Parts: sequence; structure tokens; C-alpha cells
Amino acid sequence: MIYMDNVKGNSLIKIPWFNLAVFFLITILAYWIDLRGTGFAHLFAPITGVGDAVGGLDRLLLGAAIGIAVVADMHAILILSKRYQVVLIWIELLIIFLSFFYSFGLDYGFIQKKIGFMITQGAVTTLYISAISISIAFVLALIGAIAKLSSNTFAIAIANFYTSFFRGLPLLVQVYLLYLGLPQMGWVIDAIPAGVIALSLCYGAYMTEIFRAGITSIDRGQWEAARGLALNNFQTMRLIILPQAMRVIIPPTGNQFIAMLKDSSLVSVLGVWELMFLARTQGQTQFKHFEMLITAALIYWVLSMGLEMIQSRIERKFKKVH
Amino acid sequence: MIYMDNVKGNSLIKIPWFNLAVFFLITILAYWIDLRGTGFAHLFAPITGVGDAVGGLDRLLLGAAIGIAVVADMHAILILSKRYQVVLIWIELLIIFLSFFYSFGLDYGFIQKKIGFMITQGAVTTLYISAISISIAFVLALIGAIAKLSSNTFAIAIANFYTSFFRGLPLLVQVYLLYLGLPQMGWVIDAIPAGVIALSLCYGAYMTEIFRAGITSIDRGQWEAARGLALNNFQTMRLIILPQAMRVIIPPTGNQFIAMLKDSSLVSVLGVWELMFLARTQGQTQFKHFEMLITAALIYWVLSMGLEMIQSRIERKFKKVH
Amino acid sequence: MSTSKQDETIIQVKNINKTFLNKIKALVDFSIDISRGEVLVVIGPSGSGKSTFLRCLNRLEVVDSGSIVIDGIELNDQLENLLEIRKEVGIVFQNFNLFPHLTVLENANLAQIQVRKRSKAEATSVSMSLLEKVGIVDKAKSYPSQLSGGQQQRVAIARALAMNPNVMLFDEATSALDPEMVGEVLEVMRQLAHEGMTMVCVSHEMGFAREVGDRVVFMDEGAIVEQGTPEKVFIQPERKRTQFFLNQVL
Amino acid sequence: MSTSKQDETIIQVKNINKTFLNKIKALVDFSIDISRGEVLVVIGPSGSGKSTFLRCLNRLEVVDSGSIVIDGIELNDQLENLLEIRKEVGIVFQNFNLFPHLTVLENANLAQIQVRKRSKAEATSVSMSLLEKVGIVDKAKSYPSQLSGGQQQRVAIARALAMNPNVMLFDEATSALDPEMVGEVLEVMRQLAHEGMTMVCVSHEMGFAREVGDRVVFMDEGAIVEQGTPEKVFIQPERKRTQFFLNQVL
Amino acid sequence: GKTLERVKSKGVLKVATSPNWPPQSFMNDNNEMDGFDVDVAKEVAKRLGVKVKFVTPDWSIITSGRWNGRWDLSVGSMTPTKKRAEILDFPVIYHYSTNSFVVHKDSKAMKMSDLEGKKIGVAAGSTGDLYMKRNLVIDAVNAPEVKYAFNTDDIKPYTMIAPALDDLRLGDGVRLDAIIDNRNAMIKAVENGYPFRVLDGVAFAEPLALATDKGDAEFNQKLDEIIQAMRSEGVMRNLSLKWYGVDNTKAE
Ligand SMILES: Nc1ncnc2c1ncn2[C@@H]1O[C@H](COP(=O)(O)OP(=O)(O)OP(=O)(O)O)[C@@H](O)[C@H]1O
Ligand SMILES: Nc1ncnc2c1ncn2[C@@H]1O[C@H](COP(=O)(O)OP(=O)(O)OP(=O)(O)O)[C@@H](O)[C@H]1O
Ligand SMILES: [Mg+2]
Ligand SMILES: [Mg+2]
Repeated sequence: MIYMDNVKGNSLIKIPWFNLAVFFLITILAYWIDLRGTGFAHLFAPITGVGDAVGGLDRLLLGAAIGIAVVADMHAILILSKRYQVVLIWIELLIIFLSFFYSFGLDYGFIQKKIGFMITQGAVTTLYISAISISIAFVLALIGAIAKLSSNTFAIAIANFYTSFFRGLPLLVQVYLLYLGLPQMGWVIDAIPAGVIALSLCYGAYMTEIFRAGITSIDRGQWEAARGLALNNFQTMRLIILPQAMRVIIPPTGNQFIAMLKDSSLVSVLGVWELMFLARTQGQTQFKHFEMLITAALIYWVLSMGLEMIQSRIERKFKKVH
Repeated sequence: MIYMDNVKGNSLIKIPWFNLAVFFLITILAYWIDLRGTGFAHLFAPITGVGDAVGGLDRLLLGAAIGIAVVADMHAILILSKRYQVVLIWIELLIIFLSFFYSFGLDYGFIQKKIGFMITQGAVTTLYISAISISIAFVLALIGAIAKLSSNTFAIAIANFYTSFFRGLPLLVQVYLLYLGLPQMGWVIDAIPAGVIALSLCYGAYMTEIFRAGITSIDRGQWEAARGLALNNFQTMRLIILPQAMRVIIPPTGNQFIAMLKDSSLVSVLGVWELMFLARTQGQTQFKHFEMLITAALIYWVLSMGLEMIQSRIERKFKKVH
Repeated sequence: MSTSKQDETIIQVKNINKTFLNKIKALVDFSIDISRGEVLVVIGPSGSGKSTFLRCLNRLEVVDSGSIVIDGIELNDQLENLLEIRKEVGIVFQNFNLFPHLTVLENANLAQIQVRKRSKAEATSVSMSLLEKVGIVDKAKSYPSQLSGGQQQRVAIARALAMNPNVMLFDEATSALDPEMVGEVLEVMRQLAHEGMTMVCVSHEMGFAREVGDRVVFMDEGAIVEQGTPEKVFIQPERKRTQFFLNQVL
Repeated sequence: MSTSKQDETIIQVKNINKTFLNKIKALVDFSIDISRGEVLVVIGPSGSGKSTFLRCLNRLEVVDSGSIVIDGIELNDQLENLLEIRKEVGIVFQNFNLFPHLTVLENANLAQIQVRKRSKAEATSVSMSLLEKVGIVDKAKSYPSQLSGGQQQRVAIARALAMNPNVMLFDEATSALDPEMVGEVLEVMRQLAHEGMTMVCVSHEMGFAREVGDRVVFMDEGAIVEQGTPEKVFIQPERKRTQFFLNQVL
Repeated sequence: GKTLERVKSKGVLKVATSPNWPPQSFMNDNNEMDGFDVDVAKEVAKRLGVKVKFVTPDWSIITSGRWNGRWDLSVGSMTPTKKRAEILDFPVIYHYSTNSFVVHKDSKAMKMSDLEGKKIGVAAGSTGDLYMKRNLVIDAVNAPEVKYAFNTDDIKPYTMIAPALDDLRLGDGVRLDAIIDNRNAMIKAVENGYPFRVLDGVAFAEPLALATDKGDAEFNQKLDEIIQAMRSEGVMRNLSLKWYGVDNTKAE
């Protein structure tokens, strides 16, 4: 948290001209991008009394309605307690997003028909591949970071090569190399193991850098204090350095986990029926691929939000007091 | 850097049984995975006197040759100065990698024919899309992180929504939404701008988390000292907090840049002729796409190594003394 | 210091309270007036609220209730007031809080250039003369991590003084200094006092308190137990608590 | 302290040199023998190498040349020797270095459980009795960031003592303490000395040096200028440098 | 050979096929593989006296060769060219596909030659792509001759055809004027409500073959026999009528 200055900024929202400015800005913006025909027109139809009708006045009216709505909304939000403010703003942003969405005229019946299988087969596969891979990556990253920060040249060079190689090559190529290359040496590997190995190695390389940054962020004095108490390297790492480094490590690790959810779709080239694979195949057959893509996207988003919630919980645990 | 204990571990390599153990381990491993037929057999042909011939003895001989080579190599490396040690180990790992590679029996003539265009057209496009996007993402991330750490509920909620939305949806979907969605509102956008906007927004969201972690890693005392000297918020951020946070921010940002090089290939669905697009299209007609993929992978790797070098330079600058 | 210049009040603290974690009462109904040019020494047992009091004076801690007025400006949640006050109030922290990414000279120059809008050359000349005074001019190009404890403390002092504040807050400003160095810093402080600077010093060293203080305040459990001239407090303390405390002194 | 027990050498330092950045000579041909149970006080101006000397004694700094033997074990680059020595040598840092993610009690327990292999209950009882002695038993569940400077310093002392070391290194162990508290810490130290603990204390407080020291060493520019009993060094110093230094003392 | 022995001993024929290439092969509403290719594969398995199992690796994985026994056969409508035959075996041609142009329904183009100089979307590397570049050589046996209907330099390649369809859907000439691709797939798109019109006439036809991993002549021989039998018994024709409504099993 930014160390706050214990200063209340002059609350802008209480100043009349600020409200006026917001109103005009939003109105002009809404007029300019012309929101008739999007979900907004419908949302505001009861007020503006127009549907998707054409005409310059309609357009202005809709703009103004949105302008007023935004200003009113800001005031309404401030009445709530902080916690509910965040929730409400979220809901509103979601509605705006969905309103834009509306203009695509998607086939919702089709989505409804397919979504069940996408979750039970696709999302489950995606999630379990990601979970296994990130766990292995975590271990690799820890080893990699310690090797990179060690004073052993072999360890440094190998760890360096590892991060350079597995970050440098596209994940897709790594998947191919494992899937097509290992059989050349007599080891025919299945699609999912090949995918998991490739994802683990690749993300392990990325996370090595994250762990390295985390470990170096800890003050030298902490190492010295641990040494002074005769803790050995392993104890120092486990009890003193990593718990403190976690604050710095968790947010980018959360990034990686969320990114992996989506990168795991690369194993679909091997024919694994994960979320993105289903989205593509289900949609293409009946030329509803945009519908399916959006459905998959929303499922991914829900999964990410789950991870975000877990992340913020872990963060709170490691933040505690200091 | 891990604060070293100023202790020389007993150098394992000087102990005879360790050398013996390494030798047997490598020999057995090499025998077990059977390296005949890979590039290794050719590498060692002058010594073992066999080509890709079949027979149990050949296999063992090759294994033993590799075992001896590894042990000898370890000793040889230790003679060098630290700097060259790293270089040499890198080169060796590269040779091992290429030896495995050899077994794919790729069509190098085809690669040679295509590589020029892949660099001048593909790599250049990839690089410039990535560079523009990461610059914009950097700015977005800074704004996002400050908003998330502020005490303004609007800022927090919007920044939260931003990171959740743009990390949650697959980049591909974001590209589609922009590319297909904006024209619905009357703004027909080109492929490259659509890609750059999507990449910037998405990576800005990821990097927001990285910046947030970096800023929170700075000790409260630094904020207090800055306040005590009457610096304002902006000055504190710019002169005190960010320069120190950079140590923590740079490594994961390097990750993002390297990842973006490859993610930028998503714009290839829109028909942009970047590296991956060329790799996929050039190979397809003649089923030489594995060749092309490998070529693209190596080009990506070279680009990544360039970035890694720049990164380590920047890191050194920010590390300096403390 | 003997000449007391009780003419004009510069810091006015009225009934401030500060509680941590809803239970630890760091300051209880604390009031004090400090005159321009006065050197106030705050003594008291560990944990009695001395640092908290200092930190409240430039709103690094926000008081729960009560008011603080410095140089006629109320210290409240208005940003302009706050920046105005902080420009005039320098602070030396108990744990220094030097900027580790800047050299000693850059540490001292930073706020001068950014806040006082001095040119770099001007700032450097001010900084160098102060570093000279506290005897670490040869470390100007070093980084804080390369300094001994006492050297760091002296940089912190120079950094605060370089802003030419009207009021200086010292939190154990000489704890890491050897007696020789304390002597030199004292010399600097005496000079500043003569030039009319107001100083509030938290100190554990009674010798120091006696030497520089116009007035000594003895705190315990967040409140003032006794105050007066050093002579009075040290030699004829009225309260039992004070007597007990001073008896322990070597 | 008057009873000098010069029977057995526990720390033997021979001709150590330490140079920073190839130019700053922190220790120059420094030699000293310390007896078991002796309380050695190191005084000297800021930057004279006192902290560096202490840090060399458990190899937080590596000496450039010379040898250090503690309790018969050579302090070199062998990990076993090092861990053995560090188990027996406790250190209190000038800036405390508490573990911010652990409570006061956890800070004191950690090494006991991990290194001394005590049970949690056993460790807690040792810690609590030490926290009691230094008067912060009520802060056992607080985190370091919630403590005042003096409270932190006392935690650091308790944490080091909880390991029952044979040798304690104090780097300005009482700088953040008020005289009252210094008295109590002194009491603890006296007791330890009686139980045969060897102590090396860097201090700026001459009173402290006089009160607890069996021997006082005056350092300047990385070397010993003068040493002897407190009486001798404080009252009849031989060297000009020492006289000059002590003259500054208040 | 190896493959045939494996199929026989396991009693399963593993077939690699695309899950998103209707009506040749796709995933139906019950989430099972379905389509022309799938039915052909099922029939082949039946005639081999084994069960059938479908796997869905990416086109790029199938066409990399070196299957290592992960699957035995690809029924994926591959056009057998000589270059491709260096990597895979093409034991037998089982049907032909036709490629046509599709335009937005508002387009003024009525026949292929109206597209002179227009912007055409293609699947990169596909035969359609090569056709537009006047570079198409179908060096398979029985391949019909290629004739070029018009000229344009404005070719836009896509890695997948789906985004091309989306671009054309935005309106006539907004991003594309026409797309060349499999005629049947384009007709399907129109049936699924895309605002398109398929131009009359066939740009070119191409033979499509089964594919196997290199080196099992016996298996290839067997496949050839089976397909020829299916042809002569009219099974192939029926399947073609079922899925395409026309008979695609002969070169036009
Ligand atoms: N951030 C905090 N959270 C909780 N308690 C705190 C915090 N800061 C200070 N305290 C408590 O408030 C009391 C007063 O602390 P303060 O730092 O003002 O003491 P002090 O007089 O400066 O002591 P010292 O001489 O040891 O520095 C102490 O009991 C301390 O534990
Ligand atoms: N890491 C370092 N890099 C460079 N110079 C250093 C470093 N540590 C200490 N020094 C220098 O070595 C000298 C001795 O430092 P040391 O910390 O031992 O002094 P000290 O006697 O403890 O002083 P003080 O009483 O101020 O704590 C000082 O001049 C200091 O600047
Ligand atoms: Mg304090
Ligand atoms: Mg020191």
C-alpha cells in the first residue's frame, strides 16, 4: 500500500464545475461514438423513449442521458460504504461491457447448448493441466532462482541457459519438440504429459526470474541476522528469506498462473480437449465460433477471478503487519 | 545476490568418487536412452569408431565415451576464469541441444531459402509491434499500480476491473473484440493497431501487478523520509520509490517483454505478416512447417537473448551498491 | 543554553491523543507550547511516546484528537498546509532512513533541488559545507550501505539541515555518535540555536540534555510528568517518577 | 567489574586486516586475545572499525589476512567450523535486524528451535524469561514494526541471549535505551558475566564502559591505540589521541 | 508391416482427423466425431474387422509425419502432392473437393471474372492460396487441370479461415471482397446465416487422399483395396450424397 499522506484530497465530486465537466465530457463522448444500436439504447429506452431509431436528436438525447446517469451514479456510489462501492462499480463496468457486447447479436441459444460440455470437459481439463504445471514450475523456479544467485559457476551457467532457452523458444515449439522429439529417442509420450512437461519447464523459467527478484529484494541485514543465529542456508531460505520475499513474489506469480490458464490451450494442438479446443471445434462446425470464443473467454475470466481471490487471500496472509 | 556465507564448499570435483559416480551415471543414462542415431553418435564417431551402426557394444561404447567426456569437461571448465566458464558451459549445452536436433533430419536447404524473409519481414514486424505495445503497457501499468494502491475507491475499483478483465480474457478474444467489435461502432480499425491496442491493454494489466508488488516492496521508512523532506507524492514516487522498486520490477518485466514477443503472434490471425505467421504459412504447402517452426523459434530465441542482455545491463545499473 | 527566548510561540500542541491498535496509548492528552529559538529536550523511558510525539509534529502519525499549530498554520488534512509545514520542519529519524540508491551528496541535495528549487551547484555547496561540519565530507560519494552507523546518522542530520528548516526534530540524533562527534554536532546545534532555529530533541543522554536544552520535558506513558530548565529537572525533580528515573542514570 | 579472569584465552585474533573497496582500511593489523568470562569494551570514534571488528568475529565480514580462533576452532572457510562457532557466538546488531514477519516471541524462539533443537515449549519459556528480564514481556505478541526503538533493541538482545552463547557481541547494545533501561540491561549482563559469558561490547557511553568493562580498548583508524582497565584508560590515558578523545566527553 | 500388425493385434484402428472441418469431419451436438471423413474411417475399420477410435491432433502435428504409432491413419482430405509425399504416404484417393469463391450478399460480382483486381481472402498455404498466386500444381494421379479465371494481386492470407469469414461478414469490400475456399464449407456458411453468396462455378478441383505414416506398404495396399471396394459397391457414393448432396467421389 502506498504510504498515504493522511490527507484528504479536496473531494472533487463536491465541486459543481467538476460535475458539469464530467457530464459534458461523457455526453459528447457518447454522442461521438454513437451508441444507438448498442445495448445502451435499450438500457435507456425507458428514459429517452427511443429504440434503435435514427436521427441526430436521438443520438444527442441518448448521450445526455448517459452523461446524467454517470454523474448521478458517482454521487450514488459515494453514499455507500467503501466495500460496497467497489462491488457496485464492478457491476456497473460489467453492465457497460455487456451492453457493448449486445451489439454483436450473438446466438445465446447456441451458447446455452454448449456451455455445459465446455465446463465439464474443457474447463476441468484446462484447470487440472494448469494446476499440475504451475506446481512443478514453482519447484523448478525455486531451484532455478537459488542456482542463479549461488556462487557455483556450473549452477549459474545451467540456470542461465535454462531460463534463456525455455523463455526464448515459443511454448508451441517446446510442445512440438517434446511431443515429436522424445519419440525419436524411443520414448513415445502422450499428449497431456508432453503438454504438462512443456508448460512446467517454460513457466518454471519465467518464474525463476520472479523468484530471483523476490529473493534479492530482501535486505542484507536479514541474511546477517539469520547467520548470526547460526541458521544454515536452507533454514535461512525457508524461514527468513522466502516468507518475506513472498510479498514480492505472489503478484507476478498470480500473473503467471492466470496466463498459464490460457497458454495451456497450446496443448490443444496435440488434440487435448481443453477449453479453447472445444471453443474452436464447437464453434467452427456451425460457424458460431465467435459465440464459442466469447463463452470460453467468460469461463476463463471466471477461473481467473477465482485465482485472484485466492491470491488476495494469500497476500493478506503474508502482508500481515510489517 | 544471495548473501554468500564466505564459505568454500568442499569442491566436490576434487573428490575421486564423485568423478567416478558422475562417469557411471552418465554412461548408464546415455546407454539407457540409446543415443545412437542422434548427433552424438556422429560427434563421437572419431573416438568410438562407429557411425549409426547397431549392436549392444556400440551402444555401451558410446555411453562410456560420453561419460568420460563429461567428467573431462568438468575439469577442463574449472581451469578457465569464471567468465569463460559460463560461456563454455553455454556453448556445450547448445551443442547437446543441436545434437538432439540433428535426429529430426530437417531440410536445411528449405530453411536457408526462407530465413531471409522471415527476418526482414517477420522478426522486424514482431519486434516493432512488441516494442510499441510494451511501452504503452508500461505506462498503463504505472497508472494501474498507483490507482490500485491509492485510497480512492473509484480508482481502486476501476483498476481492479481493468486487471481482472484484461488478464482474465484470452488475448485472442481481446484481439477479436477490438478488431470485430470496434467496426460495429463505425470505427474500422486495421490489424496492426488492433493488435497493438489489445497487447498493450493486456500486458498493461499483467504489469500493473508487477509494479504493485515492486512499489509495496519499498520500506515505509523511505516514504516517511521523503515526506519529512516535503517532497510531494509525484516527486516521492519518481525519485525515491520507483528507482528502488525497479530492482524488483525489472526481472518480471523482462519476462513480460519476452513473453510478448511470442504473444504478438496472435495478431497473425488477423493476417499480419509477423514471424509466426510466416513460419506457419511458409511451411504448410510442402509440409515443411516443422522446419519453419524451428527457424522461427531460433529467431525468437535470438531476440530474447538480446532482451536478456539489455535487461541485465539495466539491472546492473539499478543494483549498483545497496 | 541559558538565554531563553520565550517571546513567541512557534509550535502549539493542544490535547493530542494517539492510540495504536485501539489499545496502546502512545500519547494521552498531550499539550505543550514551544517558543521560537527554543531547544526542547524530551527524555523518558523507552516506549513512553517520545518518537510518536515527534512524528505527530509533521503528521507522519495522525493524531486521534487535539490540534497542532506550527508557525500559525494548522496541521490538518489539507495538503497545502502540510507541505508548507514540512518545508519548515526537518526531521532526523531514529533509524536514519537514508535513501540507499543515492550517494551521500545526492541524499543531501535531493530535497533542496526538488523542494527549495535550488540549482544543483547551489545545493551542492550547501550540502558540502554541512557534510564538512559533521565531518564526513570525504564520504560524499559513498552510498549509505558503505557507511558506519555513526556516519549514517551524520548524513541524516546534514540532509535535514540542508533544507534550512525553522524547526528541527531530532530523534536520538546522537545515539550512534561517539562523544567526540557528539561534541561537534552539539557545536553545530548551538550555532543553529543562536541563529534562531527551534529544536525538539529526543535524547537518552542526560549529558546532552543538560548541555543543549533550554527546557527539559520528562515523559512517561504518553504524558508529561515534569518539565523545566535542565537544572530544575535534573537537580531538583519534584515528582517521584522523575527522581526514580534519574537515580538510575549512571 | 573488577574480578579479571585471565586464565584461559577464548578468542584469539592475530593480525587481521580488512579493506573495503580496495582503499578504505577498516582494520589494520589488528590483534587481540580475549579471556573466557572477560567483558571487553571497545570505544573509539565513528568509523574507526569497531563494528567491522565485531562482524569479523563471526565472519559476517571476511578478513583479508590474519587468523581468528574462537574456543579452539579456527574461523575459516569451512562450513562446519563456521556453524559451530556461530552457535556459540551471539550478536546484537547496531540496527537490530529483527525479522519483521515474526512476532517478538517468534523472533526469540526461532533459532532455539531450529539450531538448538529445543521444543517449542522449552524455547518459549527461555524466551519469556529473557523478555521479562529486559522488560518487554507484554510485547511478546507484537511485530517489530509496532515497537519503539528501545523496545526493538531489547528484543534483539533477548533473541541473541536465548541461544545461550558463550560469547556475546554487542554493537552499541544500549544506544536506543534510556538510562533506566540501560541499568536493567547492565544487570542482566553482569549476571551473564558472573556465569562465565565472554562479552565484547562496542559502546559510545563511557559510563557504560566504566561500569561493566574488565578491559577497555580504544580504537582509531582500524587499530588499537590504547587498552587496559577502565581506570587506567579513562583516568590515566597514555596516548595523546586517547586524551584528546576523552577530553571531548561530556 | 508394423502398422497393420499393430492394428490387428490391438483390434483398434486409431484415426487422426480434424474436429473442425464440417461437413468432412467435426464434433456434433453429442460431442462425438461426425462427418464424411468420419464415416469413411468407420467403414474402413469395419472392413478391417477392428474397432475405430478418433484422435484430434492439430493439422500441423499430423502433417509433421513421424507418428510413432500414436495413430494409424489420417482420414483428413489431404491433397497428395509430391512434396508432401516425402513425409507421408498417400495410399489412395477417396474423394475430390471443389473450391469456389464466396462474396458478400451485397456484392455486385456474379461470376468469377467479376473479381478481377479485387481483394481475396485465403487460408495461408492452402491450395486456394497457391491458386490465387497462380502457383498451383496438383501433381497427383488423376488430377484435373488447373485453369485461372481472373487476375488479382490483392491477396490476404489468414492462418485460419474463420477470421476471414468474419472480415467478409462486416460488409462488401469493408475488409475483403471475396474468399476462396472449399465450396462445401462455403455453402455451409451460407446455410448458417452468413450474409454470403457462393459464386457459381468451380475454380479448381483437387483429389483428396488417405494418409499413413511412411513405410507400411502392406497396410497401404490393404487400404487401397478397401476404398476401391467401397467405390465399386457404391458405399462411397452414398456417403458423399449423405454429406454433400452431390457425388464427389469422381474427378469432374
Ligand atoms: N505502529 C505502531 N503500532 C503499534 N504500536 C506502536 C506503533 N508505534 C509505536 N507503538 C507503541 O507506542 C508506544 C510509544 O512508542 P514510541 O516509539 O513513541 O516510544 P519512544 O518513547 O520513542 O521509545 P524509545 O525511546 O524506545 O524509542 C510504544 O509502546 C510502542 O510499542
Ligand atoms: N560495506 C562497506 N563498504 C565500504 N566501506 C565500508 C563498508 N562498511 C564499513 N565501511 C567503512 O569502514 C570504516 C569502518 O566502519 P565501521 O562500521 O567498522 O565503523 P565503526 O567504528 O563501527 O563506526 P560507528 O561508531 O560510526 O558505528 C568506515 O570508514 C566505513 O565507512
Ligand atoms: Mg523512539
Ligand atoms: Mg558501528
